[in-house]
Amino acid sequence: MFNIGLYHYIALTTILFSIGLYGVLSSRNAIRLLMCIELMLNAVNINLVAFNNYVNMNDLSGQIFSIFILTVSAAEASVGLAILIALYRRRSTADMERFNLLKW
Amino acid sequence: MDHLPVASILIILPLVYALILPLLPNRDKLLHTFSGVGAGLLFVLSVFFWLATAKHNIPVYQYVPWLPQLGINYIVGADALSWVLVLLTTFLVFMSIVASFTSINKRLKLYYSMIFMLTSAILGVFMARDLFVFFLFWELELIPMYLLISIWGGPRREYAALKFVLYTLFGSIFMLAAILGLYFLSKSIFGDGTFDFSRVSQIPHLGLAVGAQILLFLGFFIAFAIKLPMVPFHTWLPDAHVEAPTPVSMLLAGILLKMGAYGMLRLCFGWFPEAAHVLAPYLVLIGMINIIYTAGVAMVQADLKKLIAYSSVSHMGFVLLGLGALNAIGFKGAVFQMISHGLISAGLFMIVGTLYTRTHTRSIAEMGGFGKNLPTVYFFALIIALASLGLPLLAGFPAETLVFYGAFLSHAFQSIPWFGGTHLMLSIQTLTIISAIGVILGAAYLLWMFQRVFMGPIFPKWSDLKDAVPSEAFVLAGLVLPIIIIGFAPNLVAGQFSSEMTAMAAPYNHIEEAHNPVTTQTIASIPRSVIAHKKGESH
Amino acid sequence: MFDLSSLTVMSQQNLFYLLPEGILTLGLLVVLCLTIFNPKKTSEENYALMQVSLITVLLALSALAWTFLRVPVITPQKAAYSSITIDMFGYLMRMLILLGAGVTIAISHRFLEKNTRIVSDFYVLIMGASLGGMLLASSNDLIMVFVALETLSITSYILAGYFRRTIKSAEASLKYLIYGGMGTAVFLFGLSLVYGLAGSTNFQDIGIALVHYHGVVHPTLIVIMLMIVAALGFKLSAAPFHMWAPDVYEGAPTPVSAFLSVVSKTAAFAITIRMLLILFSGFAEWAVIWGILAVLSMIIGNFVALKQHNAKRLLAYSTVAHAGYMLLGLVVGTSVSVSSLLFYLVTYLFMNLGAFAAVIAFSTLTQTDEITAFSGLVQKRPWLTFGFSICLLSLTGIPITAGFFAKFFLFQSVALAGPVYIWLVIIALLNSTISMAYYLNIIRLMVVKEPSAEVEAISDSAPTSSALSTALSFCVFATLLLGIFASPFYQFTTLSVQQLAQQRPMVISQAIFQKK
Amino acid sequence: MTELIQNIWLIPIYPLIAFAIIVLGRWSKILPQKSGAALVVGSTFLGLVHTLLFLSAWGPHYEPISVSAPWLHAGSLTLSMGYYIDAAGMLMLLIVTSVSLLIQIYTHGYMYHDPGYSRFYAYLALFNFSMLSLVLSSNLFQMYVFWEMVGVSSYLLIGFWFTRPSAAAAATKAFLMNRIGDFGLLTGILVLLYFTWNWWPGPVLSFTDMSGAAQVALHAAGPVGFTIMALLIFMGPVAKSAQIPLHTWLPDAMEGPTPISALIHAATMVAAGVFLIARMYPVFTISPVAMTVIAWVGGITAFVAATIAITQVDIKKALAYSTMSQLGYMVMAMGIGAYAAGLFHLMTHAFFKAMLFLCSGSVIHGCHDEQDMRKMGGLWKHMPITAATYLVGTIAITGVLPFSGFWSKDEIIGASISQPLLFAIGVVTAGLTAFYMFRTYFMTFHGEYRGHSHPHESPKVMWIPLVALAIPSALIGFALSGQLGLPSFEHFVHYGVSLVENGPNFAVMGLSMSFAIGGYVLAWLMYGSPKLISPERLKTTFSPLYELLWNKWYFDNAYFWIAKNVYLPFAALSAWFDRTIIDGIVGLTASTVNASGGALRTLQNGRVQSYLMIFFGAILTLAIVLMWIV
Amino acid sequence: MENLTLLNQISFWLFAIMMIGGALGVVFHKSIVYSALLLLVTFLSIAGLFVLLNAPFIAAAQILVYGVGLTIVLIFGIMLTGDKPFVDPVGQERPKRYWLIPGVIAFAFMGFLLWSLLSPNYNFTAVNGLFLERVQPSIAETLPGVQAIIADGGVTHIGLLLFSKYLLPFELASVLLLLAMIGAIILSKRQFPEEEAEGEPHVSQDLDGGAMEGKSCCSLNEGNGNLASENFDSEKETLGVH
Repeated sequence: MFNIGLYHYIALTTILFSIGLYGVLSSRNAIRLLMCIELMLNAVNINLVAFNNYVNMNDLSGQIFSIFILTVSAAEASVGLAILIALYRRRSTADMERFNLLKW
Repeated sequence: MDHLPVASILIILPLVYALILPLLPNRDKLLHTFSGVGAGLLFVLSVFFWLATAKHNIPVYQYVPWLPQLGINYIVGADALSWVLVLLTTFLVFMSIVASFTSINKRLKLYYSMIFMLTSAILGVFMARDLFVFFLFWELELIPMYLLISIWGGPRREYAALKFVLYTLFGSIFMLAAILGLYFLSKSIFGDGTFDFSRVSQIPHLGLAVGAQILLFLGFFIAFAIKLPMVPFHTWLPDAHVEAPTPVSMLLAGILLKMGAYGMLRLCFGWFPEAAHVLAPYLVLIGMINIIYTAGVAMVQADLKKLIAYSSVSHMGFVLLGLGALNAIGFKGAVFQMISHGLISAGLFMIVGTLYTRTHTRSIAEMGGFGKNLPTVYFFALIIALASLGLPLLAGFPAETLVFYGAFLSHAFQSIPWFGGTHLMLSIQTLTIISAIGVILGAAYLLWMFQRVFMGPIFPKWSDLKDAVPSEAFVLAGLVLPIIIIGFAPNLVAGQFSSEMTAMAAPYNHIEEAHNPVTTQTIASIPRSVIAHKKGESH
Repeated sequence: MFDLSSLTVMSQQNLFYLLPEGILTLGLLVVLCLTIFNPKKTSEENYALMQVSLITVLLALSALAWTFLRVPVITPQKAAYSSITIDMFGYLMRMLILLGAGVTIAISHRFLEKNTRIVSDFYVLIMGASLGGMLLASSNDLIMVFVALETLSITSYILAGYFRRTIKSAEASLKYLIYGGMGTAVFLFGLSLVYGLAGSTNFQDIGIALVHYHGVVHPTLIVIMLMIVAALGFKLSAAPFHMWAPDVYEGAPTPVSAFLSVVSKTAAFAITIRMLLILFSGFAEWAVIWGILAVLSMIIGNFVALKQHNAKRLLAYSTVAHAGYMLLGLVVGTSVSVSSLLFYLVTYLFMNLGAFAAVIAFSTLTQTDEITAFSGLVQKRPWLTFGFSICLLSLTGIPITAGFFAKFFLFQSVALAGPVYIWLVIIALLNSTISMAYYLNIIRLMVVKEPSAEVEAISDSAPTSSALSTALSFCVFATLLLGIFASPFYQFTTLSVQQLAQQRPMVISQAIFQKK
Repeated sequence: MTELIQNIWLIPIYPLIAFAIIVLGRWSKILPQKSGAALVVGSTFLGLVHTLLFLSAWGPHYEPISVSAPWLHAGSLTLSMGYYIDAAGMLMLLIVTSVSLLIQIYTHGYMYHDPGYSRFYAYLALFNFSMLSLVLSSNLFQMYVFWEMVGVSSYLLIGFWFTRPSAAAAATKAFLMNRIGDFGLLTGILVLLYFTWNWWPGPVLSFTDMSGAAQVALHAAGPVGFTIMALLIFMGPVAKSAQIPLHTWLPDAMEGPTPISALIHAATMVAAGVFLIARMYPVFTISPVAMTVIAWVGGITAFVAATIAITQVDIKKALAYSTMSQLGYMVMAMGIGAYAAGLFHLMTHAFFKAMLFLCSGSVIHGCHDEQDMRKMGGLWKHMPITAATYLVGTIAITGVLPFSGFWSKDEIIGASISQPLLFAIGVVTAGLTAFYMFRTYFMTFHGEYRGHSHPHESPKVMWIPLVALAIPSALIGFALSGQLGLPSFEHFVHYGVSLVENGPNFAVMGLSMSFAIGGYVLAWLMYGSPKLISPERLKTTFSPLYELLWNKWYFDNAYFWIAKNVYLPFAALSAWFDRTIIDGIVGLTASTVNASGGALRTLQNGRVQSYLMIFFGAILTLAIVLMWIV
Repeated sequence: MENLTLLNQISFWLFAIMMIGGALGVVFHKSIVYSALLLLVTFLSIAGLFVLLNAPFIAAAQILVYGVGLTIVLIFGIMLTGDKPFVDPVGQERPKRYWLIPGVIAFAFMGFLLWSLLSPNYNFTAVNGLFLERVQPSIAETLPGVQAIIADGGVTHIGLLLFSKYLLPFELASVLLLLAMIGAIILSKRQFPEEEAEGEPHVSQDLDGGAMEGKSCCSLNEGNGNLASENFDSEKETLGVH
């Protein structure tokens, strides 16, 4: 149809980001929530790589940025799961509705 | 003598006492004597310094740069007006500490260190010559006062203490806004922002618009009005007084109210003459309300201390009246009222305190007929009550006279501009006359209280009361003596700051000349015969 | 085909400045190995490990001082391929972060002894987090910002959940992780858009690129700024983005709350100031957003704190409120206001750490931090009460404490920017009056009230850890003396702000700064 | 020696020194119990001697001397104090020193057994100090100062037996009533000063320049303003001399010990009002309206007081109303311009009224504190001297020929010829005076003794002053009437060109004397030995009139009503307003802050996802706000 | 040449649709396991996109790190925490699922972003065009040896940049991963029973009066989490203070 430009990617990342956002805000299961956070981070990755590709071909800082995002988000996901397991051992549930002990 | 930083010594000395106290062993007798002697020394020292400097008119001024980048420096000094209030402060602190020998018995270390911290804060306020230092000491006196009321106070003490602190703090917001406004103006006019009194006071004369002057005037005025207290902001005073222990309420009534009045005189009226001239009608109107309204409220009070608290609110209304008169007489009357009210209200609270330590009740209904078996207390109470009525030959009278004469002879305003361009046809003369009615109402509630408490048959319950203890008698005598001396020879005190007052009233002189009813040519038109008649009058 | 000499370019020039970070990493690893090789975890070893980590931090501090004195920074230089800048501002911030980390380690030891068996890993994480914070404070590259921010955040999530046995700590860390993850995601989206506009991740290049968009009303820029402000707001716990703070502060172990309230906030302020002055100095909307945030956090911080009955939660809201006061300096943006902001940050560090140290000391004695439990403490622990009261008074801004001076200088510089800003000052003052109510309430309880059951239960013999009491008295003396002897610190902050100003993209006219 | 006599201001200082000695001495228990009398009597005697020496040294033509020194300086206002002595001043000085000397001697006997003996003498000394200073004051301000001092000493003395609630209430009432008068005087002074602000050649408000000042004030203020000022100043004497609107304190003042009633509420203090009018005559004479008002106030007071005195049963209250009536005469005299006659009556009245009070004192002393005349009677036999002196006094006051009352009172009535209505009131009141005076005489001294204690003659120290006072009250009127070739009273005391041709006008005097005798006959018929007309029957026939008089023309009830239903409710309302409205607003702000805190707190509901919703919601709202603003 | 671009377009739309579908599946699918698998699908399609954006190394890394590593970790997580849909304790009505508000917020967020980034008069190219010609060589490129290597845009360039220009972030990332590992171990390691026996020094002070369900609810549904039930002493619930 027409040439794939930068705006396709930006549109794509925004949609993905919003889906991730919706997932985070509405999911009951903590694991699903972590997944949606990963989705959002991936959206940012696409964004960066797209910008790198279309805006500044000869300096791959965008891609390097996305590499760092890759590694760090993986670390974060694993820590997230560790925390979730620790919480699960205490509360034996992963339901986000139940994690409202600290309030007011 | 001039090389000695007199002002800083007087400010720092009480702090030193406050720091030494926690280290002393915890024996009550020792703590009492230490603080008593300390306060006495402070008073003697201040008198000595005053004599050494004021008499040889050595200026007391100290300039220490503190934070040059922001134009903040520690400037402290004392002119005649500050000296009078400093002496009043040290004297009342000495009296209240001697008074607390009998009325305070728990946690003395904390108590006395708080009192000394309070003293240094108040001395700091009176001797500050830099807005930053003034604001710093102004805020510093909050915490000691809070602790003094909330630990040794009466049943509802915490509510009263918190109310006192929040009220004053609320007021100091507007003061800080005004200070920063001045700082901003000084930045644009002098190039570098400054807080120094001498330079900041020049700003209004360098063509500051009257609107800005009024705004700054009001900024300062709200903080001082709360402290004065002025009527709409006065509800903290009765609570604070009723709950505070006797020596603390002596200090509160004796000195703290004067900080508001001193600030008004020096800052508001000293620096913003045009704004003062514009706002004078409203001040005098509120001053009059202050006197009449609180006199009415005091009439029906059941609690003795609350009655006296309202009476001091009513007396401070005279200060407003005096200041609103915008002439040297009014200013001097206001300062005189500060001093005499300081002594009188401290005396009144001392009387209430001595009664309270004996009867442990403050409601007037339960009291009666103390005159019989408390003769010394009766005698002192009589003199102090009469002084607070404004009886001649006692301290209250010269103050009230100067305020009335000053206000009546002033031409500050003939009518009060009210909303929508209408004018309230209340000239300063009519307002003074209405305030003079306050003198009658004041006499009414005070004498009625005196009659119910001291006169009449002795209640069986109180038949075994003992008369005043030497320390109480010493305090009462200490307060009554200056009241009588000032009453008999007011010029002794008034003379000290008269030049100061005329200087302060200088910017308002143009009001006097502008419209003076009896100009010289009217005298010339009086038929010669009458004047001649005067000569050969009673042959 | 690829001569390695080019790579060496980076080594000798920049390593010198990164000495403190290096020492910290080294210390980190040393403590880690020591913990691995002593499974017995007796209290003496734990104490020894604490001392090791404390020594590392002190070494890092001395290294910082040594590098500063050895090569005085007259003009800001770039290091490590300009991914970090070395300037007075960086030195000040790194010093604050190290100080915060050191005090946290000191005050946390006995607390951890009592509550968990794995003690030494705590110090490793603290050192890791402060390493991230230090690099964040001096970073000059988007990637560097991201990675440093993530080290700081991820270690904080773990620290928050350190007492994994207790539900509160686990829940706090989960909440912190999720909220933080979202914050990072938004931040990254914003950074990617910035990268999209500027084509480079280096601050200087981005600054120059963004110059073109000055004055242009541009939704993309608004989106970018909103996202970055949201993320930084989260890190600073500024008002609408502060929801995580009370829960995490209450749930996390108190030393962690202290660490979060001081180190992560200082690092966040550092990066915010850098971004303000280098990237977005020309944009008016930036000041408007921060203004709204400042007012909101002051109001929410003070109003909600009135109703709190848990000491840590109250301190959380107080940090929100203080973030609001500090942001005022940012909103005005003149060099005087930013330097007063930095001075406020210094005093804030001491008073906050002092307050948290006191809460820790109290909870080690009584196992609770309900405010009502504090009543009557003066009878049992007069010095603790005195210290805590001084810190609380300083948080309110009562004279002769540093808090008063800091607030006065800040409001003075804010008012200097123009009469319209005086309204901001009045709002701030109204809020600090309200803050008086709840701070004084604690002092009232401690000094005036009769001892509560918990206080009664404190046995006079109960030992307070020497490290904690030294740290507490250090903070209290600092709070008392910092105000009076403020001018050396003030010179330091003014110099650092001037150096920051030099790094702004040259093209922008000095518009913003003649308001100074 | 001569300049010692010259500085006449020493006279008030002697009692002040006595006061100080007694107070300090008694407090420190050095002074012996009953030494109060010696000190005070000595000081007053010294004052009397000093006055006489000064009078003799004052020289033939009695030039007024005025000396003053600055007392309080402020801005352009300098208030000063000093002494000013002229004929009227010398007259008052003589009266005060002589009468108070005798009364103080009498008090020694009367108060001997009272525990507050030395306190009483201290108050007496204080009173003497303030009264003498008032008389000698050189300017209106100084007079105002001692005006209030005198008010306070009367407060102290009325409330001497403060354990009795009625005495305490009477003292407060007296002081407040005087305070209202002082308020009027103060306002008057202020208005005067306002209009003559920088005209005063010498010290401000000094009496020497008063006439010039009056002219200037009239010129500046215009007739209406000037009259208001004069009436304001007149408010002072109205309160002090117990004229109509502010008179109810005098009868209650009888709660005080009898010597006080004699000294203060008969001879000296109440006369101060008239003295002030005399001093401020140049101001009053200028405005005719003021003069008529003064005259009429005097006249009405004389008449009303006389009518009330008829119904009184307490001997002291009767005498109090008679004092009020005689004061009304003096004020009327001043009002119609009879300056000399007013002062002449003041002098004669001082002597015989003091004596009458002292007689009533010895009667009460004799009947062991019994004051109700219905329980007395036939005391002639037990107290011959008191009865005799009382008779002399009664005759003097009614104005029968040889005695002093005739000359002074009838001279006033004579002078009031020019205003017929006042003349009528004067004459009728003279009749009434005779009636109620002889009524009291007959009820106490004639008939048989109705009380149940056994009265006895009072000791020597009490009846000597009685006799000493009886002589002047009998002869002084005649001596100074100008008939005996001695220089008449006018020769000494007159005000400039006397407006009314004075000198006894015998026709008028004869008429008023006949009225007096009529009143005597009526009293003799009702209360004397024949008892032909029974008072009870009269009471029933004229019951509404009797009720009116018995309730003292309802003044007291009116004042009490005003206090209770006007002032106290206002005070209660303002107290309520203060407590609920102003405090309410403060409390309201505090609770709103708290409530909003609570509301914001519930925002924190513990769910991370709702936090994040707020997070992104905030971003969106900020975006909208920014798009809208920028 | 044009079939190459055609291939590009087709594969772009293919990957895009797979990605969006996968993302929606992750969010809306009832069972957690399926959503994990769909996540894998999304990751792979993103890797494909990377290839299209000529970033082969990133695509490979994506597949490795996310596709393999993360998905497996998530599956572990699911296994540990039970994949049955949540059963609410008896008596407590199911809290309604929040879907309206998040939906509105997410949709508004997307709308705003799309409008601002893509709308014609504000689009990127208009802005970007302004900028394109300015491209400045970053410092790394100026280094002599580097010029040659950039040409092939491949992995060596990334490696070079990684170890020259971004060495510090790299080192810091390594420290970060180390710390994350320590943290994960601390938090989730199951202490051996005997160590557990002497247990944590229990800090049994129930903190806030506010949280009603602190104590009661946990003991209530202790039963249903069968998979990971430890031999904790459930009754000594430690709310713990810190």
